[in-house]
Amino acid sequence: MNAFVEPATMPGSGVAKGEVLLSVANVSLAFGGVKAITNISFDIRKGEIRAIIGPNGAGKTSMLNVINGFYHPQEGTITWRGKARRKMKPYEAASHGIARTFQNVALFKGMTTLDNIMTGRGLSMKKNFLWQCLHWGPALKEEIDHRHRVEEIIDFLEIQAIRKTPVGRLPYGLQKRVELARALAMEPELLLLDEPMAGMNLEEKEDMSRFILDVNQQFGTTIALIEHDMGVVMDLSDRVVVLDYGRKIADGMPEDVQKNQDVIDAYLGVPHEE
Amino acid sequence: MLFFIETVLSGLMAGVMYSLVALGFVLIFKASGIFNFAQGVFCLFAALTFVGIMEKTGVPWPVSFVLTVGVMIALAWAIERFLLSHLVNQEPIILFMATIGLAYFLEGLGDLMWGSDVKPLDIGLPSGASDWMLDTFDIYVEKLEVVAAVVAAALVTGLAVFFQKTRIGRALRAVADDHQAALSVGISLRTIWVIVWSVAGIVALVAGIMWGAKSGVQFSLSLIALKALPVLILGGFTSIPGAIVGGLIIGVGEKVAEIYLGPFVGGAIENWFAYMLALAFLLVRPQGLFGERIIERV
Amino acid sequence: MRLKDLAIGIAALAIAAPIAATAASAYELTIPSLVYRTGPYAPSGIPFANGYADYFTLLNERDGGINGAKINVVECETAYNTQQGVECYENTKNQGESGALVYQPLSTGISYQLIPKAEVDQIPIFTMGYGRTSAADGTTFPWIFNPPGTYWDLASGMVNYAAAVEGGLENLSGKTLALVYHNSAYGKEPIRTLESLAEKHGFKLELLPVDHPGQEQKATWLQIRRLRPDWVFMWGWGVMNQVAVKEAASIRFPMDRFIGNWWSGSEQDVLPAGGDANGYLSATFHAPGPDFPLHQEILEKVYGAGKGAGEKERVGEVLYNRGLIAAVWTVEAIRKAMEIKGSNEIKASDVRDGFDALKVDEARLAELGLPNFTYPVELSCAVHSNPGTILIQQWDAGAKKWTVIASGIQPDREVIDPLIAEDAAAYAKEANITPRECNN
Amino acid sequence: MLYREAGQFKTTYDADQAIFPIAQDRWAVIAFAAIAFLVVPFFVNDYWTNAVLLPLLIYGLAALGLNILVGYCGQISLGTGGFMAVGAFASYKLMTSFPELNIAIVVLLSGGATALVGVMFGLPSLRIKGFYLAVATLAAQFFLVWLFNKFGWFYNYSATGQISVPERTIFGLVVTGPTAAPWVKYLFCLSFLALFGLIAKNVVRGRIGRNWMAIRDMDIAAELIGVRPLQTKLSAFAFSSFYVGMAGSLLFTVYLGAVEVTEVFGINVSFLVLFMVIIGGLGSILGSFLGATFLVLMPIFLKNFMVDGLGLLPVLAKHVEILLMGLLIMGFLIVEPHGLARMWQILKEKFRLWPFPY
Repeated sequence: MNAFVEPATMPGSGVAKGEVLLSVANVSLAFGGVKAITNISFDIRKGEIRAIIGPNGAGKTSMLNVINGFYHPQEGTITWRGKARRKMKPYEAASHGIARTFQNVALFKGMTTLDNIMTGRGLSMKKNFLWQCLHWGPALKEEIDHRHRVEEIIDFLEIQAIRKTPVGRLPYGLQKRVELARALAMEPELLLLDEPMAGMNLEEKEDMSRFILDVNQQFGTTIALIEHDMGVVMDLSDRVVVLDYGRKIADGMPEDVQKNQDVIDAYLGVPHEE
Repeated sequence: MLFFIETVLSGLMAGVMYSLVALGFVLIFKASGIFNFAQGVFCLFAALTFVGIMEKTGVPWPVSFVLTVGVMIALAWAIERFLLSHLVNQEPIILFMATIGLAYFLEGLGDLMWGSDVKPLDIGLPSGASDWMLDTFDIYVEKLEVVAAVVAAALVTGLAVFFQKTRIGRALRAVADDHQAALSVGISLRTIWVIVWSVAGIVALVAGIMWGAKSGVQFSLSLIALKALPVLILGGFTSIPGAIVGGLIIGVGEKVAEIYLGPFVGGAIENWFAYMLALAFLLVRPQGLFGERIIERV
Repeated sequence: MRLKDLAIGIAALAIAAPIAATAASAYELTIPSLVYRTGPYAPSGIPFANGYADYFTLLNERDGGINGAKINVVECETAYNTQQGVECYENTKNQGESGALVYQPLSTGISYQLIPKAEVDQIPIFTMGYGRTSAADGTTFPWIFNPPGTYWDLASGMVNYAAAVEGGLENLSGKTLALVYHNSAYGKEPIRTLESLAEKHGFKLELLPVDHPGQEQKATWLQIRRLRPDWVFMWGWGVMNQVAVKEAASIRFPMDRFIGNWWSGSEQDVLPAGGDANGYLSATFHAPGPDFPLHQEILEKVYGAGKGAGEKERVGEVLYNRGLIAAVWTVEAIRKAMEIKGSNEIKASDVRDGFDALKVDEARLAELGLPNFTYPVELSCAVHSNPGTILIQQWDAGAKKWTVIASGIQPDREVIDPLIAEDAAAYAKEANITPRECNN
Repeated sequence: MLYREAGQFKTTYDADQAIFPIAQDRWAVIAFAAIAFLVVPFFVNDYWTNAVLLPLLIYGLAALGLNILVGYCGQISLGTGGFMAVGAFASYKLMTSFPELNIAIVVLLSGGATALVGVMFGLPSLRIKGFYLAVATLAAQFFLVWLFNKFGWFYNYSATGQISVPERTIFGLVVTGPTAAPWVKYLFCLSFLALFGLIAKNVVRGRIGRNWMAIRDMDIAAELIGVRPLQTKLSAFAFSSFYVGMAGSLLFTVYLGAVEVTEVFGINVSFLVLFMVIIGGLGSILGSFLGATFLVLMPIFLKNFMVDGLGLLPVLAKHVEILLMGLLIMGFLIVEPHGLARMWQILKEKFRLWPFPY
């Protein structure tokens, strides 16, 4: 069914950890006349941690936006669980099991940590409006059941103490953690993390790295992340795709990508030939 | 056909009158992001003061005009000093609410100072139809509104010069774009706010005089703000040309609708038609005619 | 009752309706005055309220009240707002020894609001020349009085004036009449009558509503310019009047063919238009100006003593006179009530009986210092509005004065009476009222 | 020392999610409700009911409805007056067309009708935001008022367009019309407010409430975690309009008894209810009530204080009253921009910590 399987750019990368969960084929995206993404193809396999890296303005965030349906590419196809995906709304992508965090924290500032995370459970809560009005019986039971799941996540991310604090008052590092918690509450199949460690100190970065690995290993969640810290990327990720000026310049195992001349040039700022 | 031209012309003229009011809103919103609910009451208060000074002291109108401008500047200073400076960095809706308090306050103050009677406003503004237009083309144009159009044009030109050529004006434009950047120009935000509210007060005075010449100066003058709101959403809250063009479109739209559509549904549709027109427009361009395009990003 | 008030008072601090516990020995008559000296209609509300207040002050100063009972006028500000009117009504209705004797709501909205309450609270409502027209039917509306005429009398009278100018009712046929009206219950009042009259006399009726507040009437007057009606009638209120007069002058509509109703013909309505308003007509039911003995007496005894409610110069304005005549009729009804009861310690229900038997003829008017000021009024159990006769006055912008140019214009009872009967019956059915029997 | 949370340990999530987690709050609310339901009815007279309590309860309900939309879902609406008119005219038509229908059901159905209209006018909210939306909802305001004023069907072709309420009873007690006893009217409105206040509280602390707040705080992020913007916004419009419609219905049937649409449901009502919501506190059920209390009671209080207390002329008092209202609004905002509810909360926090301020 996988019509498009990426040709291995580097030897040895053919060993799959699992099936291809999502593949992006020949995707191009432009705003007005400005091309953000040009003809990019890559895939994400189930159970892996896939890093997307590249210099600023390389189109990484745009790529995530395309994956979860916020932007609609002009060209190319996206295949999700083996089926070509039609143009969809972001909330549909969410209901298909794609969750994400944001480069600039996008929490619901007026709500508490607990409520923020509970929002992530929204998709799996089924009781209708009338039950909600009563907030009693089955509706209350549903609420409590989901509260249990949320509390597990809170324990897992060690944010028990800030449960009832409005997120607007939290320090940046904790906000990032709450955002991760909210995404996890959706029990996603694919988790997109947009610079989860931006602006963190070393200790916080270590915590976050541990959480990401734990999520991947304990819950088996597939993760695609954008990160600037090369050390983190090399340690965490199974495979790396490198973008520059909206084009893919490399794809493969971290250690191979690290040696790739195009990648080194891009990061060193060698002028483009074209 | 002649009647249609007449309708459109009247619409344009009415539109100019709306624009005069809308301008005041735009100035304040552009510079401080505040939706100034009190703008209508500003018009009333300014016109009341203007007429009140003439009545009480018997000075000629230009003197009263200057004095009223002084009052409006003092008012702007007081508003900044006692209200806005305490509400820096609050959400827009809170600032909006504060201007509602301001509206109440000015309404009470105006009533206390000058009473609630209708005050005829007679400063020699022409009234009635233009004879020349009526005799030569059989088209009815009201002289007062021609004057209003000229005044509006002068006002907009003046504002444009002020914004483009003066240092303060440039700083004001900078504030509209970015508060931090404005600070680096070297003019304090507080000064800028005082200036902007003063200018809005003066615009309100002009609008109040123009409308007051039609109906006398009375409480209802504060309700003309309602006529400016559809103009605002059509033209965009931040655009001075938008306020003018929006006013013209609304003016013509509602007059044509009232006269050609009204009779079929029973009339008096112009009020909601103006809003519906603006709404329909917004559905196509959510940021208004000249508003900056909103690009959503995460 | 007292204990209850006390408890309530404590419970909510000073919000409680303060019950003025007057320890005066003489009986005191409480007459609430719902006024609007603020808000968009204040310019019309102020002179009326002043005229209303000044007459009671005069009686207190000159005669020590009515038949020895002092009058306590309780002013309450409504700002022409129904909900504030309700607060005023509830606040004042039990005040004083007598309780509120009669209400003059002075707003269509508040009138409609009080009409059903009047019966329950047993307090008469005097809606002088406004409010619900069919209240003229005293069998269905025992507690509501609207002399000296209703809006339908007024509309019909205005048509009759137009006919007289045209040279007879038969000449109305083929003419066009435009009604410019405030788009509200008040403004819609004359439509039904004018429609019936249009049918009867064969003239064409054009309806042109103007939304509140009415500062922008370009479209309306452009339509009039196109329709070229022979007559324009106006049911305006507040700022709408001033703008309309100005717009009419602008399109050069002949001012002597433009008639405002009696709420569209005061000094405030024409002064802002300056010279443009010259020649504008309006209907009324009383004379303008201060040239009556009563006015002189008020100037002397009330304003002379510094107790005037307004400015001396404004005594005699149209709406001042209207407030004055409202007070005069009210007092006459109270006198009648005292006469019927044989005591001056009357209650609101007695005042209702007084209104039912109200009779103020020309002789009595002259006695009161208002000779030839208005037409005689005579009410009965069944007839709550009478006589419906109107005058037409014209504005002289040079002299800044209204002058009466036509008088004694009668409405077309033949058309109006069935309309009133029909509307009253509809109300009786809707509100489940059995009209009372009147044997006189 | 009386107001303490310490020692109240919650052992289940159930207890933690209770409506008033702190015992003292719970008792205070129960006591308040008991007084409102069991004591006050014995003391109310015409003045208290008609001039103070009914407007308070009814505007409280309207403010609650609007707060759902503005405070919880972040969609500013200035169409409240128009929506209340829908409720009132729906009641009128229902009562005159189906005289047997119970008045409580009439009120509920009127709310339902208003919800439908609300959804219709909520549709533009998908594309239009902030003050643009606020002004756009004015289209609803003007259009609806025009509609009810223009077409005779809505007011059964009466001569002037005024509508008057017929008499209706509930449990054999007259509740509408001039003969209704003050305590019946009071209890009727209070029951609606209490019941629907509770329901609102339930909804906002459940999934739907969280979705509303998510849309309010960051609509894009909300959509990316699976909140459907259209459904969510429209549900807020519907829910809010339902409340506003019931308030309009009660305003007409129980409080005023006769209304004229242009006067009672004009644009000033839309503004008034919005002011209540902002002054009381956006996104707070309690705030809606506090805001309504402030804006209904304060003018009456000031008026009585100045006219009867200080002996000022009514007109002077009115001017001063307007001026003071303005000063109070500005003063409150300067002291606490987030409304009376937040002020109350801060006061409670202080109490909780008292006598140790840190």
